[in-house]
Amino acid sequence: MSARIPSTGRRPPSVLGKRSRDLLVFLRDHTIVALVLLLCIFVFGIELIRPGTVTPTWLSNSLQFAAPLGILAAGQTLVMLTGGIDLSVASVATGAAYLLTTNVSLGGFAAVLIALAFGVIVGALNGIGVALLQVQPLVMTLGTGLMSGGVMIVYSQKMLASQARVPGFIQALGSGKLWGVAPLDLFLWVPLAALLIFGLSRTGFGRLLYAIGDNRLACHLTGIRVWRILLVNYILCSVVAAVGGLVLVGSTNAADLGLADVYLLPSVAAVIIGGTSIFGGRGGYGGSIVGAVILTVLTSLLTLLDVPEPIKQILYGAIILVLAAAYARLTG
Amino acid sequence: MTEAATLLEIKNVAKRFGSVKALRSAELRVRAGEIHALMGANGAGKSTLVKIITGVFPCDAGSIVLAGVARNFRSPAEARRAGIVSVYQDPALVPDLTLSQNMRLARVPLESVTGYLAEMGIGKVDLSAYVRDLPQPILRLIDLARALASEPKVLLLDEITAALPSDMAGKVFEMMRRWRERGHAVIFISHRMAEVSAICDRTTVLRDGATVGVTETASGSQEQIVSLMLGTDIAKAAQSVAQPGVGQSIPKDEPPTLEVRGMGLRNLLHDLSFSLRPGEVLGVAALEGQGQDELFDCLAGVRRFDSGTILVEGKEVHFRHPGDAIKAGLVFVPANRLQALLQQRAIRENVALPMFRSPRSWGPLSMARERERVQSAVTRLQIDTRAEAELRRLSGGNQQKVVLARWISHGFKTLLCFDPTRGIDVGTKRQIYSLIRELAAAGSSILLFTSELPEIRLACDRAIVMFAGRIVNEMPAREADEATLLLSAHGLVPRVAAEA
Amino acid sequence: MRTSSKLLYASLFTILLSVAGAYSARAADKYVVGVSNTLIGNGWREEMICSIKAQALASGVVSKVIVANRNAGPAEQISDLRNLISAGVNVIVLNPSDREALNPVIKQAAARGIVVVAVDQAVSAPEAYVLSNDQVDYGKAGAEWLFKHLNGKGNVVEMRGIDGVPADADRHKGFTEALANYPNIKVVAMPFTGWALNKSAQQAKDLLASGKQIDGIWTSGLDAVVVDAIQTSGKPLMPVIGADNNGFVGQLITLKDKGFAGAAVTNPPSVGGAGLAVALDVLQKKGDHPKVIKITPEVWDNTSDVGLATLKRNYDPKLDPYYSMDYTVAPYTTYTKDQLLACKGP
Amino acid sequence: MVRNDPSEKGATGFLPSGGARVASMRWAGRYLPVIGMPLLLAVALLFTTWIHPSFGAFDIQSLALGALPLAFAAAAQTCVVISGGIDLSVGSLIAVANVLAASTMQHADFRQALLLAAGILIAGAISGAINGAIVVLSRIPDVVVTLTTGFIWGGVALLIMEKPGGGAPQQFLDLAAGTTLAPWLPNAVILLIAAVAVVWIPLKLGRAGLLVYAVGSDRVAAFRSGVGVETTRILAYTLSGLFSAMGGLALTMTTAIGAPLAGVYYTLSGLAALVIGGVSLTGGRGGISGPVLAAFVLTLIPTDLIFLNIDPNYGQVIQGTLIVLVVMLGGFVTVLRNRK
Repeated sequence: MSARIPSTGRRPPSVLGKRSRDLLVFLRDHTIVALVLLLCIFVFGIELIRPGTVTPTWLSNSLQFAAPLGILAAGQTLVMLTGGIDLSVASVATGAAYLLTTNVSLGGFAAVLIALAFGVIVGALNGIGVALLQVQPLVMTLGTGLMSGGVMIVYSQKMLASQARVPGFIQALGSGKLWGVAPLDLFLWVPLAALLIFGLSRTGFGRLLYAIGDNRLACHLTGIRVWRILLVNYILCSVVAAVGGLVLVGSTNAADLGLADVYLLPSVAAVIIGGTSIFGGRGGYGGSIVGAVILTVLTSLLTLLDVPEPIKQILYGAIILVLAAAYARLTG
Repeated sequence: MTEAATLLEIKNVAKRFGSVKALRSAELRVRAGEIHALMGANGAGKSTLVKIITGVFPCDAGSIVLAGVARNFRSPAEARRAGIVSVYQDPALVPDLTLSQNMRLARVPLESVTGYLAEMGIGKVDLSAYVRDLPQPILRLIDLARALASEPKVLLLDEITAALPSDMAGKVFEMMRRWRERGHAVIFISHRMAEVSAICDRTTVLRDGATVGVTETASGSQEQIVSLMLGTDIAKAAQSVAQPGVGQSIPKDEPPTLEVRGMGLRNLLHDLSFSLRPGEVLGVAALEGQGQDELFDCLAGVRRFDSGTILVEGKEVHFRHPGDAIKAGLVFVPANRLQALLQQRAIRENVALPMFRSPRSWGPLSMARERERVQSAVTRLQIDTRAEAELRRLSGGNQQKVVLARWISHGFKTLLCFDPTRGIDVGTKRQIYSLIRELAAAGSSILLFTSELPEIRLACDRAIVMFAGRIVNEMPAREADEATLLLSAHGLVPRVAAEA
Repeated sequence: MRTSSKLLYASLFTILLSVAGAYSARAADKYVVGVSNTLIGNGWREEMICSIKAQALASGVVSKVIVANRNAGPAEQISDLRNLISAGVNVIVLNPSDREALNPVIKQAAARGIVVVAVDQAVSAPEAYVLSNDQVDYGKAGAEWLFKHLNGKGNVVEMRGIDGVPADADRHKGFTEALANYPNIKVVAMPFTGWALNKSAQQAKDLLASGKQIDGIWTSGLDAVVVDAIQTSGKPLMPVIGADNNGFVGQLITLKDKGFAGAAVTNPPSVGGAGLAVALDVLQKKGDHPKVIKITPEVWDNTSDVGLATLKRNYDPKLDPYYSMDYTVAPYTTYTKDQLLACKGP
Repeated sequence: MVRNDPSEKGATGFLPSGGARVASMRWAGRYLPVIGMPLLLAVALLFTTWIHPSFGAFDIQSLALGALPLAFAAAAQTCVVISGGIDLSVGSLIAVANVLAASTMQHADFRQALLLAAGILIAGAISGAINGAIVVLSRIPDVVVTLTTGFIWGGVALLIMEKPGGGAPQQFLDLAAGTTLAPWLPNAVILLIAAVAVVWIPLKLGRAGLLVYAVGSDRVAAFRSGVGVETTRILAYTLSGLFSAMGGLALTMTTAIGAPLAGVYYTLSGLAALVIGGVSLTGGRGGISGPVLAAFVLTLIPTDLIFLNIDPNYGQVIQGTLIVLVVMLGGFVTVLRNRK
């Protein structure tokens, strides 16, 4: 991965007028406004392509589907703020979901605890590697992702006849709606988001995450035990990912071992679109939320466009790339 | 006097980064066969100008004329081909390549590099050694030799002597003179007035991104340069050198805040013992690499030592982590601000950082209380807060003040300052030293290493001199004139001779 | 890194040594069966492997089942097959990742007297026996039931699998063949679900909320999640075609009262066990089998009495919603349901 | 995070340092990476022959065929990582080359197939260069760029060939699948050595290699030394594209078909081979032989599992554990060394 170094690139001389430059400055300082605008454009586009699509039901569905991704992106945001990345979130989410469904016989609550414990274990392993042994997060989490995925496969062999099912309250959480419009998973996601946004800006722990992402050595010299924060942070990320897995399995009502795989790259993409720097130290969860919703709506858009699959893939990749490029230009 | 031909002419160069104007109208005329100093306070635009001259980035306006031809270099390589080569403060050698590979990389003939190295008296360098295994000062000279090997018409030296021991600095000056004799030009950037007046023919002074004057080196030119750099009012203030309270008598009966007994670390530190009383500023003088880095690291809890003890207020302490040292009241200001600061975060967050050392502080924080604490420190240090949202937009001097503000707001018993004024302009330097005196007057003790020997007399009460990992001399600050310090720092002290 | 890797490899070596010791004992004069599969973490494939193990146990003539199982493409499967050959197996049961790519290695196996059976999907090598569910027929049978149920008129959605996978292409072919006979049926959307549950669910909900008129949904096996989506969307339950997955079978039974019509098309994973049975017959020179055996899918609908009875007979509320309920392939498999669920080889 | 910080390293070199020990450590540092992986592969092979005494020419060929595409994937990743980047689109580029080869060569004769192969190599290099150009011009982090171009190239592969099919002339397949010289020396091995050598040796001896290492080691210092950092980074991605295309051709040779999805496994496996092969993700260090040989070791894992008849599902666990252990032990040693 590239190190943070002074850019050797050159900027094109500014040809913009003062007003548009002011607008750019405004957008740079309030990227979330730009993101929300973009989201509106997508929604408008959907309504244009398929008039009558954008209804309260559709909006509520979109939010409901954005929730698992948004929750996975929450953990990813925490880790990326410290300059890391967690490629094991999908394995953790899948594993948590699978553990939940196969341990329901012990009682719903116990099954949820087991699922979350899985998150703690993988997160602790990530944390030990990254925080104590200073392994690169990308490699470490790639390894633990493979490892925990493999463990779940071996486990699944022993669990073929385990009467797997999804407990009612998880199913309600993942696919239920209050008064037919308010997705129940929002009642988990919104408080979690509020907690995270508050925590990142108004707690010592949040402060430290930004500080470590900005300059780990400076934190060390300032007497901060960096490894403690990183360890806790990776555990948090994995537990949040496990929660995401639970919401996900609630929406599908069954777990297979590829359940959350499709969310791995989008969880990173949502954070990047949301304006959190992959080098750490800058960004926040607010952007990731909008990023997750944008990606969900984009998927919707591509489904409704009914274009051939290859074109969908190309469009999906290209749109994320363009967004990231626009972001890089804006904040440079 | 016949005017030699102008070799390099910079006319009206301007450069802005976003909303910040780094250069407004820089002018520079360098003749063939002269050593030309470029001076200016931090943030005056020296580095930007150097980077524009060497093609690191283009200028927005103005022109560069080399030997009568207008040029606009798009990369350092292009500038090099035209005969302009720069040596930076940190070497431009790639760490994972060997020396000879580095020379191939820059397309300079190996024999010529070894030739120049021999001229500088370091002919016996293993060219197959990896750069990452070599010490910094040697690399700086190798970098210079490499620059010379491409036979530049204009040689730019950007603070090359900032952390160079004086014998090596002497070699650099020797090479600069030789280059002048060959009819080439040298542009020399340094904060050290003595060096500039000793070696340079003329000086161009930048202030706030514009050229404010050119002086010939002559008697009295130093004062002229300072007043140009600072503007008249501040210059006067800067000339009153002596700090209040320097050399005051410290009551001997008070127990020391910090005592080091017999500290040893591999072959880097040997049986180091000294003590520091409340209200005392103890200066450490040494050439580069005599163990002072390790001493400060050990005291700050950054690394562990093999033998000996540290006592804080009479009690033995063990540091396993910088946090332990801070808890014991020892706080550290490293020379390199990049090691201490969060460049993308606000001043407030930088100052408040040590508050979050303990997991107990991980919870919700009181913004009002934090703001109050930070504000008082910021006001006291007169930190320019116009660009407070992101630290990287602050000038070097202001950044250094933020580090000090951090520890002042946090509180400490002993301040470990390692070369706090490296690369900082005269005005800020003065502010920092008077702050150090103030802190001492309020009862704190301060251990201060500085690479600029004259400063010992300005700021300290007492001085120790280190050589080869030992303390070789100790004296009251008023006796610590440059000559004495230099002699000791080279190990030329009777006491060492007696021991041997 | 270097010293550390040395340490690591030393310890790994020791672990493997001890494992090797434990496995070195071999039983004589029984057959060794090799299995090759290239999609893991997939319930259907696991059930297929279990059926091979169960059949091996039930046959009584198999000493050992060696499974080569990983997520991979044809290149890796070739190397797995070669390793199985090298390990001295007598039978190879494989679920091929490609129709053509494995032919050379199948030839090599046959040359060494190994009986090769491709199950689930076909290979073109003449040496191999092919015992597969007819995927074209699978697509066709379900589609025909759906179109007939809609009286030959209406808008349908075809929810496919993964673009670029042979089974998906075959099913689509069958679907298209059926469509040709019903000019008034219109396919209004054809999303690829990637055989991922959540992607399926989102696509179903998006389409249902899009305001398009949808009269029926054909799915490529991810069925229950679509029925759930229809239920939560608040739309009337339209007919859905799925596979013989336990959860969907349950929905067909329990939601019938709410006016839900649909059909499960069988796609038995027990082709694995059946394939082994064929191979063992060939080895023991018992009976004659054609080289290509196609299992014709059954359609279990909940609108006819026979269909409903079959659904009820096969439904097991204790099992996983995506467990395939058509767990025997007559006349080949001889194991019991318990043996299959135990998933233990000899 | 702070790399090559001048002030971090004390000027200890001024003092006489501890002679023999330092010398031996330096020797080990220089030569262990060179002999480490071959040694490991030898041990792995010995172990395999020990658990499976009839291990012979057939099995060596199996190994070579299995490892060939992965080795190219690892080589592709190595080029970029040494230059200080990362390429998560390797697998998709392999897929593109694979389907391109299988769809165009189906009815070609050997000579035409070779020409087409050359064309595909050029196309691969161009695709890699496009990746690199986007990374350099957009200033988006390389992880993000290659992640998204991975999607895009994957879509392109599907556009070229929607489902597996195609083919290539037998002589072309025999370039990898046959054994021309000796039964125990598969063509795949010769092909691999030749292909890697043809690209790597001139690179390593010439100036281009120097540039790639320099940029990966310290971008600022390289820039100041007059290196065109941006063109060098594009060059590294171009090489990655070239090796990816080789991987795609190798996949065609070993499977005789094109499969639009077959390449995707190689992104992560290639990265795994890179890590186990001892190349640091920080750039500037390491060679190509480590990852290439690690590809063979990784290929031996499922083989040994089959010979040992262990539940093959442990394969993924083992691979993941291997990565985790290697990097954790590596980190542990570094931490210990720093503590001294």
